[in-house]
This record gives sequence, structure tokens and C-alpha cells, in this order.
Amino acid sequence: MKAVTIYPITRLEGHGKISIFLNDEGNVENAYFQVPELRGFEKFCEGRPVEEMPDITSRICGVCPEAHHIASTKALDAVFHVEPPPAAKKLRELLYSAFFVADHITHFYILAGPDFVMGPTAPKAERNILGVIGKLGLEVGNSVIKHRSDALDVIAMVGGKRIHPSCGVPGGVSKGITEDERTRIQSIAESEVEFAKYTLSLFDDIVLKNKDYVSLITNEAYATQTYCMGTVDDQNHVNFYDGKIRVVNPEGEEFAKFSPAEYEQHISEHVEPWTYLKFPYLKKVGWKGLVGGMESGVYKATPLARLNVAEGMATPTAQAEYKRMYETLGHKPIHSTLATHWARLVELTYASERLLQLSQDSDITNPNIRTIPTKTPDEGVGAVEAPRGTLIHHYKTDANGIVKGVNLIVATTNNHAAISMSIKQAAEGVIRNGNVSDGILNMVEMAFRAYDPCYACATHTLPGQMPLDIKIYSKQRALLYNIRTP
Amino acid sequence: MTKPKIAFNWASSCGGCEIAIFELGAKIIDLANKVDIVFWPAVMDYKYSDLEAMPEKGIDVSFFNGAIQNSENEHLAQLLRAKSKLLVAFGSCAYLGGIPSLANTSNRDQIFANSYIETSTTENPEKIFPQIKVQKDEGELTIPEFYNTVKTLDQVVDVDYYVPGCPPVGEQVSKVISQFVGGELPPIGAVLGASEKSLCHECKRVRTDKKITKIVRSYQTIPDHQKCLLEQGIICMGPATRGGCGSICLDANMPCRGCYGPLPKAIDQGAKMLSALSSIFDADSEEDIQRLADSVPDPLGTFYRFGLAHSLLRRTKQ
Amino acid sequence: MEKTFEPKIVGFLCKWCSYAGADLAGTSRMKYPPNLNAMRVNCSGRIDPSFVLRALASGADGVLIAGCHPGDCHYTNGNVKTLRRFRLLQRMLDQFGIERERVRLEWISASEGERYARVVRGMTEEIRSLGPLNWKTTMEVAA
Amino acid sequence: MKRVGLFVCHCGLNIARTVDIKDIVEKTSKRSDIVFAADHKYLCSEPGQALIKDSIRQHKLDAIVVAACSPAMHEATFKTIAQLSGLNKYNCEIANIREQSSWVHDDPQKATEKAHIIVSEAIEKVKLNEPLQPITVPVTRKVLIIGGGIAGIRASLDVANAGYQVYLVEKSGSIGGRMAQLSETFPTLDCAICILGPLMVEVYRHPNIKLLRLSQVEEVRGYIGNFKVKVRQEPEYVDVAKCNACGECAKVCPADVPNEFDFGLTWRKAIYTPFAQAVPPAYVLDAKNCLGLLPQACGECKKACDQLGTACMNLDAWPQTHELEVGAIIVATGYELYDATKLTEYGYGTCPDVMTSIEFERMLSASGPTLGEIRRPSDGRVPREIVFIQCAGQREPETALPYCSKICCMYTARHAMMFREKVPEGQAYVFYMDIRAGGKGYEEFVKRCQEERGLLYLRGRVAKVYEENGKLIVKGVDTISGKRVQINADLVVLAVGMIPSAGSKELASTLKASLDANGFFSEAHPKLRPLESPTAGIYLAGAGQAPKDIPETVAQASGAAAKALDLLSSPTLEREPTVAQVLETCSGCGICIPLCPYEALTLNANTNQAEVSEALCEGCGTCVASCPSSSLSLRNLTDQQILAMIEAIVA
Repeated sequence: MKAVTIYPITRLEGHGKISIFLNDEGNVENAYFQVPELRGFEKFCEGRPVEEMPDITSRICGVCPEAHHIASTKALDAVFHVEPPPAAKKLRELLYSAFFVADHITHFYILAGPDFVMGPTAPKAERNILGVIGKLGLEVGNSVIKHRSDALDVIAMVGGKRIHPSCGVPGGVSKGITEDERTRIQSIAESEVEFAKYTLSLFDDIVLKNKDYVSLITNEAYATQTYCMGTVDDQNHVNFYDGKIRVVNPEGEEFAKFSPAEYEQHISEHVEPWTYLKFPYLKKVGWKGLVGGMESGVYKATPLARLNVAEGMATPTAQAEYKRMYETLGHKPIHSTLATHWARLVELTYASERLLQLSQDSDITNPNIRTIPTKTPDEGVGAVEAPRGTLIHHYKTDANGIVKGVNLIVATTNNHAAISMSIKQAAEGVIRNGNVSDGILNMVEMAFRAYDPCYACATHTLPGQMPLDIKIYSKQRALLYNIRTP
Repeated sequence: MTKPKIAFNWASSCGGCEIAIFELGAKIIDLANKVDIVFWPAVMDYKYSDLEAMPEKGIDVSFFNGAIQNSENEHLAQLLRAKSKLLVAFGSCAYLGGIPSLANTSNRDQIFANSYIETSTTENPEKIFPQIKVQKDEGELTIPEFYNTVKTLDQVVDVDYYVPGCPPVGEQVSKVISQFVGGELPPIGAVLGASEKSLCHECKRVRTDKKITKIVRSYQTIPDHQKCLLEQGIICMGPATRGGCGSICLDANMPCRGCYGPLPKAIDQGAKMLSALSSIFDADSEEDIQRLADSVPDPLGTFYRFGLAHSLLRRTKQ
Repeated sequence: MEKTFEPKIVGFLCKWCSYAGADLAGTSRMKYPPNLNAMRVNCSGRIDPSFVLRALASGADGVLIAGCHPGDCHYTNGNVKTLRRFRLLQRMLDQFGIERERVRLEWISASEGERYARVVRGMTEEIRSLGPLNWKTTMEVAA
Repeated sequence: MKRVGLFVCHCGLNIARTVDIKDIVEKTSKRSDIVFAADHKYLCSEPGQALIKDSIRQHKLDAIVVAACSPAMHEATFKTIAQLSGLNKYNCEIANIREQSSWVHDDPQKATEKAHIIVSEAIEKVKLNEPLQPITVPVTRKVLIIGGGIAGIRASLDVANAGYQVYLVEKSGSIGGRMAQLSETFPTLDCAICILGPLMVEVYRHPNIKLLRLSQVEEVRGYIGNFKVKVRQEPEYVDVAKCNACGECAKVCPADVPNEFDFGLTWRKAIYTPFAQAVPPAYVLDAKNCLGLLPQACGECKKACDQLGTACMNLDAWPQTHELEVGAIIVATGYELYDATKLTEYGYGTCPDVMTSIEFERMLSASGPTLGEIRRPSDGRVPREIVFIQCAGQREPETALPYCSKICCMYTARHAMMFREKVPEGQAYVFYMDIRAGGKGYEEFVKRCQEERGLLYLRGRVAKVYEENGKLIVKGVDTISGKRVQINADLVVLAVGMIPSAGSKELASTLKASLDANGFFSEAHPKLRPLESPTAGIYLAGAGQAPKDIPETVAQASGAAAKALDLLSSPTLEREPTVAQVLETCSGCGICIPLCPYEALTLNANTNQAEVSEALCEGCGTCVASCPSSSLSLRNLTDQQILAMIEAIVA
């Protein structure tokens, strides 16, 4: 039996490894997606002052530090039982929307885009942002960089830093914005909205107008039937900053809707010995292994999943594109992995429009941006929608606000099972009779990159070197033996 | 003349340093014209096999971010060291251990138990833990070995230059890159892209009298934007930390956490800050001094937030 | 048979009091174990906590800082600053898991030769019973 | 790389007995950083010093380590040799292998191992020492003298006569101190005030002496040669210059106050002259006992004064602060007497006819409450039987004073003798432990008193004194006869001990000078530097340093004055150059500024960096240790040197 290893999986944030096992005919016997590293945040956050969590946990991920920073800050509100002033909430969401803009641009143009723009089988030296710039022209390249950078400017204006903001405090934010800054943000927002529209048209031209790509998107090899998870507002519209977590089943019917504080009743995490990353699943459905369907607790929490659980978008252009997507692909929910890219652009549009709305809110320059906590800190949960899925921070502290326990359900981790399944499917779909070319392997990675997995995030815990542990399962996945060396 | 070959790699860190490269903004495009980027997993399709195929010292400069936390990190460090003329520890994790090295306050078994058993949502009745080698019917699956102690890059290989910051700020990144692309380089071992003076030198806040009458935690007060935070009782690592970032956290009215690392002559960043802070305690009696010392919430985690692996003691006793 | 563990202790002595106290112990021919090697400093206030950490990291099993009794500092109150640093250092060493017996601050005047001898005896015994610190190994345990 | 040489001293057998010198020399000479090593029986001896000199020249050494006794002993000696041999003296380090190795360890092997470490510490340090030149600073050629008793008076006159300005600070209304209260002095029986008075007047008239009465030192800053002193003077309601001591003011004063000069045996007014010969010869208004100044209650004194036209009073006077600059300070704060009421067994305070020796002294004085007649305070009768109890509350570590006040044996003999002279038919008993009469003519004096005056000396302690129908029953033991004795006395005099003047503790901390266990000012060295406090520039005179009699006090006062004059004799003085320096990397965070006890650190607003005043810096290094950016360094005790020494120890 021959093993093919793609290592590292490039163009994702963090580290990943895919091992595909072929049978004697050279067809896929099995494929494993492994996360080879972890870091131990949940443990080493213990003993730290809880107010430092936004600063520390944002280092889980430098790609989406804002997600961790804001989730953590919201958890602090809960830990200290304090309600931020309205302006503070708006500033947080403003920062957060800018972050979504920057992040989705980064992903589409730098991480995943090249696959489409250059074509999946293009030589590797061209399958990158520089290749994209080469093909679309320098001004597009500059525009990409500008709009990404402008969004980061907004983050810096509110959060202090372009990467790893430092503004999060229980009961608000440490810094407000001036009227000048607001006007600057507004003009940035206007331009971001335009750029989002441009990106939609680009996607239209390059992808939707291209038969191969459309078939690729609708290709069974790139579809996994699972539950979907995402956060919605009280109109069941997609919301990134706040709301209830909603879960729909593979048919799209509501399965659960709960507030973040109740997450423990709905989410469990499964451990496999061959990867450092846990597999979250729906507690009430249960873990049935890396399979999809109604019976398996596996779920997706991706842009596509968010659109699947929602009943629309809260801003006009995004809403229009939302409808167009479901009409074009003909059904809801959509499980086709590659449609995630489209969903991401719908979100990019929403994020930029939301950014504009908030920048036009006169109250956002209100200097009252902090409520000083008065209650004794104890325990709290904070959640947001990170670009890569629902992100939950949960802290327990002593009366002095020193962290005693931390649990994190990190965005990408939600999709760990779904990703593994997608990869296996993709591998089965594109690897035939031992025909394993570079392009084909990239196509496997495409399935993977569709999730824009962020393993910097996912790998927030470190395992120890333990005695060898071999599990032998029956066909029914019942544990027959569990042999361990002492 | 051939373009210089440059590599970027990412070990145990958050990836913020990779994103910091994008902070070059439009410059990244001229950079692409000036140099050959021969390895950059986060952005370009190259595999370790490509790297292994390169000749010794075939790369002119490698920018390595992230701490050394597992066997893969170390393997890559050695590989890049061998393939590179110059190796740069890029960012606080590679240089100082960074926040990942707070893991040195714990140890592998504790982290392991916490992650795979104790955490509230974990369902693991059979106490399965990830294994370096797992035999599946189809074949053997391997993952790197996790280290008990996080190390800085220069604790596993020779490092030529250091660039501090979590992450290094944009202006500094482009300054550093241009130093390597046809610029002037200081002697080996130098810290690039940072000031030789402490953050206080660039901090715009007003300093009057250094006295700590009470330790104030950041959530307990809305600090005066104009006055030195330390003088308001808020622990700010600025005095013991290299400048160069532009004191951006202070501009956001938050204290410095020390990500730019120790000053050139400092023996140990944490010990220096501990000494400075306690020396200005406004207390003379045994009791008052004890009271103030006890009111510092987390000395180790505060003074070594970004530099535990790089510190004199490196980790806690196990 | 294996020889008993002999602690290595680094002593920082203020030249105005403790160092003179150590001299007095000598002139009075008092006997104490040779495990502590002293360094003569102008004032206990000269002691940077970095020195203590460096000593421990480099292989010392214990560190003694000795200065003038409160109120007797030759430089008015250098010893008070030492006390301030020491109290916070103790809390951090607790976090590092280093036993308090290993790092001590004592007030020993020039006339307290006997006390100096007693302190060295006491520390040597306490640390001997604690065993070696071996910090180098602690740091090196990677895998 | 420095060429370092090592010299190991045997100190006879003091070191060689336990430390293997040969081993030290051999092993050390193998070090790559040592070019020469030798040993000698006595390095401090002439041939020993010669060995060092020659070797420095011969082997072109540019740094040496001398392994010998404590630096406290011979550091200066060896540094001088180094200098004479053309080295900078800061390229000489001492390795203390005697006090801290050979003398404290028995096991030769272990002592030798430790000596090796001590030597390599010194080598590591000297390698990194930089050659330095002493810092010269100007000397303020003025002296502050605290205390206007005989010690302060003598010292003032000596310094002033040498031509230097003196500030004499006296807490009370007049100089003269204790001596002014004495009637006669032993052994010559001179009238105390008669010999003291002229000196007091001389002080008052001396152009170089500025006398500040009713004054106390409030703050002292600076350092030897350059002290900045704040003296607080209580309000001068009486203009000393104008007052002619006519006393009309006192006549009209309605407030009667017990006279402290006579220990309450007489009365004075709220405006008064401390005593007849007071200097300055001016009245003092005692604000505490005045019927009222704020608001004015009576003001009779001022009216009287104004009517006479003297008009020397100002009842609205305020306290003043004098800011003085001096180069040296002489502490002459003198003594007080132990509180006899604490000695309950002697009945002082309960029985009016039990008095202290100083009260008795006043009674003997011609200007005293009884104009020199001896009478019982209770009924004014002339006592017949009188008992003197020596060592009252002295030499009793557990219950009272542990020490001997030294003068009691002498004045008790004198008191007893004066009693017999004034009351020939009376009988005087003296209880004593042993007679301490060391001093010129002292023993003879005591003998003369005992024999000529037929005093009864009983060796032993008094157990109890109590009153019984008009008599004082004194119960004790005569340890010579071994018999219990009881004396029915008319008067009992307690020779209570001397204690440091009130406020010595506060003054000591103001001066940064240390006190001994009994609260007296401690000297730099009990034998070799008895006139100096450990704090440079501060000298000691009189009973403030330890109990002593008048001749000793006067001798020490002149000695202290000579020390001060020595300092003032040159317009500049040299200070240790091992001070702190600010490095380029300083960012002006300001942590160090408040830490310096000498205000040697300041923040330069232009450079936004700290600055050290080398003249003010004492080189303690506290700022260096606390500098968060390691931008301060202490010359010749740098972080690098300390780290190198740490490595030498743990290696």
C-alpha cells in the first residue's frame, strides 16, 4: 500500500498534514487530515489575571486575532457581570466588521483565490497572490492591498494595533474615536463596499461564467452533508458580533438555537490519537465518526454554514447576493464545499455594508465607552462568529479575577470533522488508479482551503507524549480493544 | 546579477508575523520583483520536499517566526539553518519564546490532561491521547513530538539576527527587509527593527513622580490618557521594553506588555521590570511592602508575558 | 558510598554591615560551613534580582542577600529598596517553584559575627535537606 | 587583555595553617588570564610590599589581586603600593582568604577550595575594573557644632580660633550645658561656673562663632565637605542684641514655673534668664508657660520693657529657619540623667528626702535653691545622717542601665566631702560596688575624702529605702563584713547614670549617623577612630558619645575640632570615583530619580535622559539595580563584573 503525504498544506494559516492511503489499485483507501501541532493556551492561561485574556488569547491566531480578542472581551463582560455602554458595543462591532472585510479579502485573493484565478493545475510558482496580480493586473493587486490595509487602519484606529488589537476591557473598550477618525472610517467603508461589489463581479466573471468551475463547485466530490452552525440576530439574519447560535440539520431545518452561555449542553469534543486537534460535534446527536448525515453529530461552521442557518442578510447588497446564490445553486442548504467561497463573498459584502452603517452612526463617537466593573468576577462565556466559524471563549476565575479554568471552542476546530471528510471525498474524487499529480493534490487542498481553515487557531492546545495507544474498532465502530503500553 | 533568495517560515506561533509581512503593503510587489521567495508555506505552494531539495546555504535570508515547541519546529529550524546564509528570528516568538512560551509555566502532562480530558466539553471516556505514531489498517500515521519546554530559535540553532515584536510593526518590517535587500547590515547577533532605548523614550505620556502607592489593574479604572500609566499604578512594561513599535498600545490607553523584549544591556527583562516596579513602591514598613508586593496579580505572567523561554530561568520547576 | 550533597550558595554582602559581620566572625574564629561564597557589594540596594536568577540558573542551590538592619543603612534606605524588591521576587520565585529557603534576605550588622555564622549554618543545612536545585537540567528537559 | 598578577599572603600561619598556599599559587598561575603568581609570609611587611612592587615592574602587570586579610585591614595599603608601582589603584583587588576562609573553616581542603573561589572572584572583578581618578569637590570651610555644653564650647573656640566660621546650635536658652549646673568639679574643687563662664563669654564675643539659641537641626543634606543644613530656631520674643537683662519683665510676669535648672527645687517666671551667667545674656520667653501669645493674654513683660525704653521684646515673633552650608559637623549633644522614679526600691519621687546627685549638686551650689546650704526638701532641716547610693540603676543589664557612667565614684566622694564640710557634725555613708577612680589625681582625691572627712564607705547594694516617722530607713548589706546594715538617714542621694540627651535618636537619623546599643552616638572605630562617626564629615565630642568626665570631654572636643580643621585645611577634598554613570540607552523613564537618597540623579528635560552628579553620588548602586533598561552602571561594580563573580562562585 502506498502512502501520499501532502505536508505542509500550504496557504492556510497554521500547520496541516494530509495523509492519503491508496489501495493496491491505486485508489483511495483512506485519507487523514492531521493537525501536527498544538500550543496549550487553555492550560497556561490558568493563573493569569482574567483581564489579560483578550491580550493573551488573541495570540492564538494572528490571522483572526480580532475574533479572539472580541470573543475574549465579551467573555470578560460576563465574568465581571458588566454591561458595556452602547457606543462601546458599536465600536467593537465596527472593529469587528473591518476585520471581516480584511480577513475575507485576504482569504479570497491571497489564500484561496489563486486556485480559481490561476486554475488549480497551474504551475505552483504561479498559484499565489503574485500570480493573481500578474494575471489581473497591478492596479487590482494594489486595490487588494489597499482595501485590506484600509480595513486594518480602521482596526488600528479603534483597537490600537493593526494586528493583535489591545483595546478590549470588561465593560467596554479602552479607546474611543474622534469625529475625524469617524469620517475617515466612513470614507474607507464606502470604498470597501465598492470593492466588495467589484469582487463579486470578479467571482462572477472568473468562476460563475466558467463551466468547469461551476461543475467543480457542484461536484459531489466537494459536498458534505452535515449539520450547520452559525450566529443569527433576532430576525435570524447572519450576525458576526452577537446573537444566538443556531443549528440546522442537513436538510436545513432548525435543530437548535441557544445562547452562547449554554454551549456546553450542545457541543462536545471527540479525541482521535492521530491528530492533535479535537473533533467538536453536536452533543445531542452524538459522535459517529467521520461521517455526515442526520445521524452524525458532525457539523460545519463556515461562511456557507452561516448562510445556511440564516434566513437572510441584514444589508441590501449582501441580501441580494444571498438570494442570487441560493437561486443559482438551486437549493438550501448548500453543502457543496466550494460554494463556501461564494458565501464568503456574500459575507464580505455584508461586513463592508455593516461597517458603513456603523461609521454613519453619530453615537459612535460618544466618549462614554466604559462601565467600570463593580461585581466580583467568577465565570463567563463570550462568543462571536469568526470568519472560520463560531468561536467560544469560556473562563472561570477566583474572586480576585485570577483564571482558574479556560475552555475554548475555536472556529476552525468546529470544521475539523467536516474538513477531514471533504478531503477524503476530494481525494476519492480526484485520485484514480494511482494517478497522483501535483495538480490533483492541489485540488484536494482546494477542498481543504474552502474552509479557509485556520490552524493557528485550531492548534491552541498541546498534547504530551503518551504511551503508545492502539484502538481496534469493529465495522460498527465499536471499540474492541484498547491496547496501551504502560 | 541574480535576485537574492528569501524564505519565510512559521513554527509555533499565531501567524501574525506572516500577516505582518503583508504590512509591506504595496512594497510587497516591488519586493517580489527584487527577490525570489523560495519558501513561504502560508502563502505559496511549496512543500518541505522542495526545501530539502535546495543546496546548502542556497537561501540568502530565511525569516523564521514562531517558537520551538515540537520536533517538527526544530527539524525545520535545522533545515532552514542549513539551507540559509542568514537566519533571522522574526518576531517575539522566535526571538523570546513569545506567548506560546507561557506554556513553560506548565508541562506536557498537565497540558495534555487539561486539553484531552479536563476541559468541560471534551468527551474522552477511554482517555485517548494523540500519539506520535498510530498504526491504522491502511498504514502508519505520525505527528510530531511535542516538547515539554518551549524554546527560542537560538536555543536550537545559531541565529544571525533578531526582529522583535508581536508582531513587528509594519514600518519596522519594511525597514528590516530593505536592510537585507541591498541595505547595510549591523554585526551578526544584532536586534533589528527596534530602538536601542526603552519604550518610554517614544511614549508621549507625561512623567512626573515615579511612586507606586497602589497597584491598579487595567479593568479597575479609566486611566488618564496624558499621564504615565505606571505613575497611575498600572503595571506597564514600557520601561523594561525596547521601543520601536511607536507605543501604539499606550496610545490605545492600554499598558505595554513587553513584546519588543529586553533592552540591549539588560540581563533579564522580567527581573529588571520587577526590580524597577518594586523599587518605587511607596512603602517602607515590612507590612506595607508585603501588602504592595502581594497586590501584584501575576508577577511571572506579567514580567515574562512575551519572554519566558528567553528569560534566565526559562520555565517553572516541574 | 556516595558523598553527601554540598550546596553551593552565593552570598551578596553589604560592605558596611554584613561583610564586616562576616569579618568579625572570622576574627572571632567562629566556625561555619564553607558552602557560601560571599561577594562584597557597596549596599544590598545594589542587588538586582537578575543577579539572584542568574546565580540560580547558573547552578547555585541558594542565594543569600545580607544588608544592614532597617534604619541602619549607610545610604539611608538602600536596604528598604532591597526589601521591596525581595518581597516581590519571593512571590515570583514561588511561581517558578523555587523553595523560599533557597533565597534569603537577612539583616546582619557589623557587630553580628555570630549571627552571620548562624545564618550560613542554617541556610546550608536547610538547603542540604532540600537537595540540589539543578536548574540547568530543569531548563534542558525538552522532550 | 589585562596582565594580572596574584599575590598570596601566609599572614604567618593565620592563613597558611588552613589554606594550602602552594596549591593556590600553582593552580592559579596555570590560569590563562594570570601572568604571575607568588606568595609571601607577610605581604603587608616591607619585604612583602617590595615583592609586589618589583613583580609589577618586572612582569609588566597592569592589575593585581592580593589574597590576604579582609579589605577592611589592608586594602588601602595594597592600593597604595599598586599606585606607587605605576598602576592605577583601582587595578588592585583584595581576596579576603583570612577572615572569610582560613579563620572560619577547619578542614584545610575545604578552606583551600573556598580560597580558590574567593581568589578567582577577585581576578574576574579586577579584569573588568577601569582605572579611575578620584573626584575632587570643593569644601565649605565652615563647621556646625550641635550642643552648647562644655564640649560644644571647647570645640567651637578651637575651630573659631583657627580662623574658621562656626555655627553653634543650642537647644535651650543658654549655652553652658550640664557643667553650668555643677557647683564644684573634682578633683580640684574648682567652682564649675567660674571656669566655664569665661569660655561662654568668649564664645559669645567670638567674631567667628554664630550662636543660635533655642535652635535645633531640622534637616541635613549633602555629604562631607558640603553639608546643607536647616536649623529651626524657636521664636525669639526677646531681641538678644537689645536685651540688657535688667529683669523688669520677669518682675511683672504673673506666671510661675518650676525652674528646670534647679530641677524644680525653685521657681521662675515665664520670662526668665536660665541662670545668672547665662549666655547670651538675655531673657527668654517660655511660650509654653506664658499666659498666652496667640492671642496675647497679658503682655505685661513687653509693657515693662517698653516703658524702660529697652523695647527689646516682640511678642509676634515667628520661628525662623536658618539654612547653613558647612563642611563638617561636630555632635556635642551631651547627656541627661536616668529617670530615678524607675528605681522604685529607692523611694525616689515618693519620699521627698531621696534626691538625685544632680539635685544635690544644685543644693551645694552657692547660686542654688538653698544658696549652698544642705537642707532636707521635706522640712528644710539640716540633715545629720546622709546616705549616698552609688551605681543607682547602673551596671544592671536586666533592670536598668547595663553600663557604668564613670563619673559617679568621683562626684559622690566630692558630695560626701562637701557635706561633711558644711555639716561637720553629720555622718555620711556611701554604698558602693567598687571604687573606679582611674584618672590623674582621682584615686588620691577619693582617699583624701575618705580619710580626712571620715566618710563611711560600705561595699554593697542597698536593697530598700523607705520612710518611717521622719526618717529614711536604708536597708543594705555590707559585703565586706557580710553583715546586714540598716541606716536611719535624713537624706538619701542617688548616683543615677548618664543617658544620651533626648532627641539623640532623631538627630542621628537626620545626620545619617548611627547610634550604639545604648543610644549614644557610635564612633567609626572604638580604638582607632573614636572622634569620628562612621558617616564621613561628622565628628563626636563629649558625653553624647559615651559617659565621660569634663577633662575627657574637653580633650575629645579639641580632638574633634582638630579632625574638622584637618578637613577644612584644604579647599577641596577627594571622593571615591566609583559612582554611577548614565549610559546612552537611557530613555528617561524616571524610575531612578526618587530612589537616590542624595538627590544625585536628575532628569535632563532636553536630552530626556537621567544625569548623575558625581559630586553628590555616594556610589551605593541602588539606582543601577533598579534601572529597568540597564542604562545605569556603577563604576567598578558593573553588572558584568557581578555576573562574572557569580560564575566564579558557581563554576
